[in-house]
Amino acid sequence: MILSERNTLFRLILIDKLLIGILRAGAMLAALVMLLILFFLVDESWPVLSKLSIVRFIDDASWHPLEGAYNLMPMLSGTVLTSVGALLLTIPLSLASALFIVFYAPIHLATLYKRLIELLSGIPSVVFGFWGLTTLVPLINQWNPPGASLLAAILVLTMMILPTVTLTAYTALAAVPEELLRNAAALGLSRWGMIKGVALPAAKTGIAAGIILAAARALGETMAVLMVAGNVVQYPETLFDPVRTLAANIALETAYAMGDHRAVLFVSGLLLMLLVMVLSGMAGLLEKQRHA
Amino acid sequence: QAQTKAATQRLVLTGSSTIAPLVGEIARRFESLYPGVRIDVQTGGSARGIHDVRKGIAAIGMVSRALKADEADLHAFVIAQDGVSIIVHADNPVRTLSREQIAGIYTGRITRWNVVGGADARITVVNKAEGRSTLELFLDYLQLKNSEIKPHIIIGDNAQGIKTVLGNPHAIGYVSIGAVEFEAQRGAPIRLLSLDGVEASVENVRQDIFPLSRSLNLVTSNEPHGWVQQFIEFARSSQVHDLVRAQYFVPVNTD
Amino acid sequence: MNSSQCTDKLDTFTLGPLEAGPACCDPQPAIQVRNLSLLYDGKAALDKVTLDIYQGCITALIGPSGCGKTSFLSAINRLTDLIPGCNVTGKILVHDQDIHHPDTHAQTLRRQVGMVFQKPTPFPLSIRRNLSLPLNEHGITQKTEVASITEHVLRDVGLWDEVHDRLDASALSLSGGQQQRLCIARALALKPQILLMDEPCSALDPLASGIVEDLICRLRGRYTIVIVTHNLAQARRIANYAAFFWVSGRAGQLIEFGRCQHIFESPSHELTAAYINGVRG
Amino acid sequence: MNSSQCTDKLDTFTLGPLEAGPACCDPQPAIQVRNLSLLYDGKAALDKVTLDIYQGCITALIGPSGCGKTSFLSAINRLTDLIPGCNVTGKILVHDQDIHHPDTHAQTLRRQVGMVFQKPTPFPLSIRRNLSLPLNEHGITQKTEVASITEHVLRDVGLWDEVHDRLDASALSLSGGQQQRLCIARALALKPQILLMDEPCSALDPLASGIVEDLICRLRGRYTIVIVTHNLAQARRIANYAAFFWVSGRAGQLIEFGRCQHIFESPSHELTAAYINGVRG
Amino acid sequence: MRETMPIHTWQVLRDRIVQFLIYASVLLISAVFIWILADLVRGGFAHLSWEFLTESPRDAGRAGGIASILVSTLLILLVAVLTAVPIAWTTAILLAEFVAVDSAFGKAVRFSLHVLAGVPSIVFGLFGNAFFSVYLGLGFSILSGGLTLACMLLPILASTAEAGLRTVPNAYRMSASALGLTRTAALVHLILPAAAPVLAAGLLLGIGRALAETAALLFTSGYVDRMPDSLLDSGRALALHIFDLSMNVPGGDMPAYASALVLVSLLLCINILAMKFAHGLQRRKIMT
Ligand SMILES: Nc1ncnc2c1ncn2[C@@H]1O[C@H](COP(=O)(O)OP(=O)(O)OP(=O)(O)O)[C@@H](O)[C@H]1O
Ligand SMILES: Nc1ncnc2c1ncn2[C@@H]1O[C@H](COP(=O)(O)OP(=O)(O)OP(=O)(O)O)[C@@H](O)[C@H]1O
Ligand SMILES: [Mg+2]
Ligand SMILES: [Mg+2]
Repeated sequence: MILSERNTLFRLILIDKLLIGILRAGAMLAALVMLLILFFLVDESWPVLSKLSIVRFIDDASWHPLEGAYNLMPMLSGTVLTSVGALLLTIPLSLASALFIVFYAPIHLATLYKRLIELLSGIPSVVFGFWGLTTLVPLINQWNPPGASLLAAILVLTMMILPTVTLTAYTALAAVPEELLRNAAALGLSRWGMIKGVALPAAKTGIAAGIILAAARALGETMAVLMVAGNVVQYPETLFDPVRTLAANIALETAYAMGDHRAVLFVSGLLLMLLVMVLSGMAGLLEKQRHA
Repeated sequence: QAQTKAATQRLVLTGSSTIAPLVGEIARRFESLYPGVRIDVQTGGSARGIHDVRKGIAAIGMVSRALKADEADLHAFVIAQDGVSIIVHADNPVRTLSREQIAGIYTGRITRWNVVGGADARITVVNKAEGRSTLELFLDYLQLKNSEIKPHIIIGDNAQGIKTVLGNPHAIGYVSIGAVEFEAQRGAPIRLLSLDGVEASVENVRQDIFPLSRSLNLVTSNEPHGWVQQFIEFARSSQVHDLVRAQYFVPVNTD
Repeated sequence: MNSSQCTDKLDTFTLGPLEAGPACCDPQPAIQVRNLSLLYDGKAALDKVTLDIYQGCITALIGPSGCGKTSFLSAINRLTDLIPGCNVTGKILVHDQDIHHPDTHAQTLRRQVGMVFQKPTPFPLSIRRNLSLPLNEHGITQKTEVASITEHVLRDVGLWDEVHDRLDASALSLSGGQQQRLCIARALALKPQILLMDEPCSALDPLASGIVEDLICRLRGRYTIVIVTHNLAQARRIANYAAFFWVSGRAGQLIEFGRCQHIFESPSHELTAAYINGVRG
Repeated sequence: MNSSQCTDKLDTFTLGPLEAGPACCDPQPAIQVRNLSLLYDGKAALDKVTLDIYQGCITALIGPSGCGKTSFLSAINRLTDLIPGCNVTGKILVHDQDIHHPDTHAQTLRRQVGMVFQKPTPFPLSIRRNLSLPLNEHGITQKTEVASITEHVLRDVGLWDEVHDRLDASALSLSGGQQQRLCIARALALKPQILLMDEPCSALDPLASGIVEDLICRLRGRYTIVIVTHNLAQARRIANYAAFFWVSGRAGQLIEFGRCQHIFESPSHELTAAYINGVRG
Repeated sequence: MRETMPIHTWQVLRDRIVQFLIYASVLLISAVFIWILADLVRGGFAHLSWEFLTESPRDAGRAGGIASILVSTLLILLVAVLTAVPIAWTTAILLAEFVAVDSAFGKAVRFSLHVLAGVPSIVFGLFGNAFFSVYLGLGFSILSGGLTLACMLLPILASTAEAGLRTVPNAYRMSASALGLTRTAALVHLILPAAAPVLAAGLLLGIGRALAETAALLFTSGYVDRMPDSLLDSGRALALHIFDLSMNVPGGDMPAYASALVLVSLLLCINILAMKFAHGLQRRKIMT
């Protein structure tokens, strides 16, 4: 009884099968890229990884690849310090911005300010780096030379990740159900009481995910930091000391590196990727928690 | 088909950032003489040039130093001479520094300009990043290892060194004399210091009395032939001496 | 009402004694609504509603979807302030005080007029924090006092036995009916005199709905309750008074108001009759 | 049923002649449901439902929210296949054919069993395209044929006069009631024998709701209709048979099935009686 | 009633203080960013001219314009987008429409995209150099740069597209299925058109990212600032040009400012377009 009067069924099923085949191929390719990247990073760093013990990257005197000193720790610390510093500055400022857009600003001002932040999120890192180089570094130099320093890197990074954190925090806050806020208001809560008691707790996983995302971005940021950080391989003692980050190191030396030097740079690339992967893994977990 | 076209008509040069601007100009003139040939000049440092030539990524490498013993497998062709010297900002009253003073500054024993007769300000030491031949030459001159140097800023190319010193009146750096004269000619407030009592100038490099000088080479992995040979010959010929001089290098005489 | 008096009352303010509230022999208006009109972005949603809500009674608002029942409730505790483009005209007196008078603070008004919404919306916090947050905000920060109020209101809504051993669990882990009772408890914790309820049972399953309905019945007498419901049978079961709204033209209007029996058994307006009998709406 | 036969029938398949369908003297089961259980992620939503739906009749499914009415409908045309984690056991025969038999293709089954959802869901395309898209997909691509079917089904749902001059306008520009009728037309265009309707009127205003209700009445006889409704008065007005579902324990169960009068006037189960009289639910 | 329940003054005070802090932060941020933008405009506008856009750079970029740079940038972008879009979108469709959330294959693909999204761009640069330039022998060329960027765009495009597809109401899929439509038909006729604005917005977002990218191109597309003849030529991207001018060219600040201004204006246009698309979607959502 269940029959189609025209035999379209076969065609229909074939089309679906074909489509799924194509889609699967595409997805396969996408997944492959990841493996390819991992393979090439490991392959290129293999010459040193197989030869040197891991301890060398922690224990060597310093980073002088041409003299066989491969300590990555000063650069790792530079990377972490710049990122943490930038986050410490960014988090309060971004939260304030997001709260301003969602709860404080009148609607026109809110859209205007949000546009500004969106515009900033699109500004390329070289432009921030360029601005830092021509404006910020000379300013700091007058205050406490040489200017190109941890502080400059932190400030430039802050400007770069601030839009990211602000926009994700905004999204998380805007996604807080209207009903929750209406309930809070109906209980006679003041604006800040509502924000602190209800909105922020409800949005916290989203905000945290945004912060982690920004942290990943800060760790991997290259050009802007390269331009303003001074790039001296050392553990900085003050905010005004120059530092070199892992990413900046790669950008600075890869073009000139060969042999073991090049391989060590790939090792630092691997290290960087591992660092960022851990972070984005954390973000993924948070995301899952939020949807659960 | 694009591959073969590229292989026959495209020359890739990589290597020293000191030579790259000069070769870029030479290449432009060469291209205008021989339409159909394209010459891509990529910078990356002398070591890079050697590496790429060996790997076949580049047809010609640019090396701003003499070849080392373990590089005897390559063929080198000098196209110009250059010197490297110390630079400071034009506002800096210091005119000359001894070898020891320079070593003192670069190893962090001397940290203020007034020690060497300058203003009362902290010295900002500008060093080059690992892998640059200018760095090797400089270290060689001071008899230092790179790990002994205590820099405040690390830069990549010559121009970046000049730029850094321009932006910081208390900085000290070292770059190719050619590059500095080129910039100074354009009015950049920058000064070369003399070394060992010899004034840093193109003229002194030509006369081979400047202590920190080097030859600028084009290198190939095989005996050059075809377009590669033509280009190298062109780069060494008197046809480009004006270009070499314009970049404040010293031309070689092949004639 | 001051705090010590409240604590006195709280002792009798539990599942048992509340069962029967005082009788409403001589109804006193707790809320007087006069000529209330309400516009969203210039479009009228309510048109000149005049109505008295009597103290200690349950008043049911009935009518088809979109006739402005929710809007009416929101106007009473000035939640309409939060909606951009919403414009309220007319006069509302809550216990003889004009709610739009400049001296009346929205926050104090809302403390006095509690509200419960259709969808149970506990805050995504622990059960305990759900109750203590509004208390803290209103200056009740002493730990023992907060704890005693928490226990009392949870007992009142019949939730104490179910949750007292997991007060620090997330409120979202409760079932729908429990969540709604928690929301009612939260509103009660502030000791309001008036309780507005916007379809408090409609998002619940029949069982939970029955429990919440029983709870509402038990609150009669102590609180002035205004409840919106689509369930006519429910309105009939629990309300003393009923107000019937209808959209005529573009805006919602009050068609008929009266004692529950009258509205359901002998409505004076034919629209009411049609609606009650399920012919329309 | 072959195509020529269909086109024949289409001529009489308009507003007028449809008014009265054939009488159901000797009910024949169109759908036989046997021991149907349905689980979402391992949690039962329907428990062992056994039921016959009679050909040409309107069967109303009633019961409180969450008792599994929608799930029951989805199982009949295997829309449950689309829900990950949904597991159906038991047997469903549509016109004596097991719908879970490997030879039965979901697409042909769904062509035969049309469905209308609670929320009107016209595709965001033109009115014409809304109707022609499924036709084209089922191999009916000839322009004149598509046009004639379009006109006929639009006439059937009483929409032709309202929209025939703007068939290329977006379907989203129609009012809610018109959209719902368009959705019904879209389902009819594929000439199904069975029509499943999930609260087709509940998202509409009273006026539109009345029109759609009339339309459903006019389809009786030609189609086997299963309709879910929360409006008991509506069920009473239009259905021949009624099935009452209730959640007992965790899962929904069929409590009572019978002719509409019986269910509404002399229910044999006390739960049914309680529900019908509005005491519970 | 005010006597019985006083508004606590500390509560009002606290609200005031918080509000002040928030406004102060916003003011600070706006001021700094307006400072940057003003600097860019002031520094770049004088140097900007028609010639600047239509001439190729001379004298290491100090003189001349950025025509060849713009062409290279465009070509790199084209390669990247044309490669990334088909792969990313098919992946997104598969993930959003055809794979159960918990299937192993879906999980694997999603995971790899997630990891890819976290890879720093300099690492893409390393990979691109090792794989495209050296291993595949494409050298420093627009092609290797574009392909490297394509890898970088993949996760961005895929995740925005997946999110976009998920915003399409499930009702469409249900109704389409209930009408016996194939999933292909539902996809082609209903879901993709409905998701088109988000897809477009995601695409623009990706283009914006690619346009701003520097680190990944450093070792792949190279530094050559001449007009490219073929995809195998090296070509300097605009962002890289700014980097080079500001870092390596004494006296290059003016053209750097002007180039930065051009780049920012381009990105601004793209952002506005993307917002327009996203906004159009919002309106549609309200309509349905
Ligand atoms: N925030 C708002 N902005 C604009 N219009 C609104 C808003 N809220 C409600 N309306 C409109 O005002 C009218 C009355 O809405 P209201 O929610 O008060 O009705 P209701 O009687 O509560 O309906 P329901 O029974 O569906 O809850 C409706 O036409 C509605 O569309
Ligand atoms: N996709 C789903 N995943 C998990 N559980 C579901 C899903 N759909 C429905 N349920 C659950 O199955 C049960 C029956 O749902 P169903 O939608 O069939 O009820 P209903 O009778 O149609 O209710 P209503 O009258 O509210 O439409 C409910 O408890 C519901 O929560
Ligand atoms: Mg309402
Ligand atoms: Mg349902």
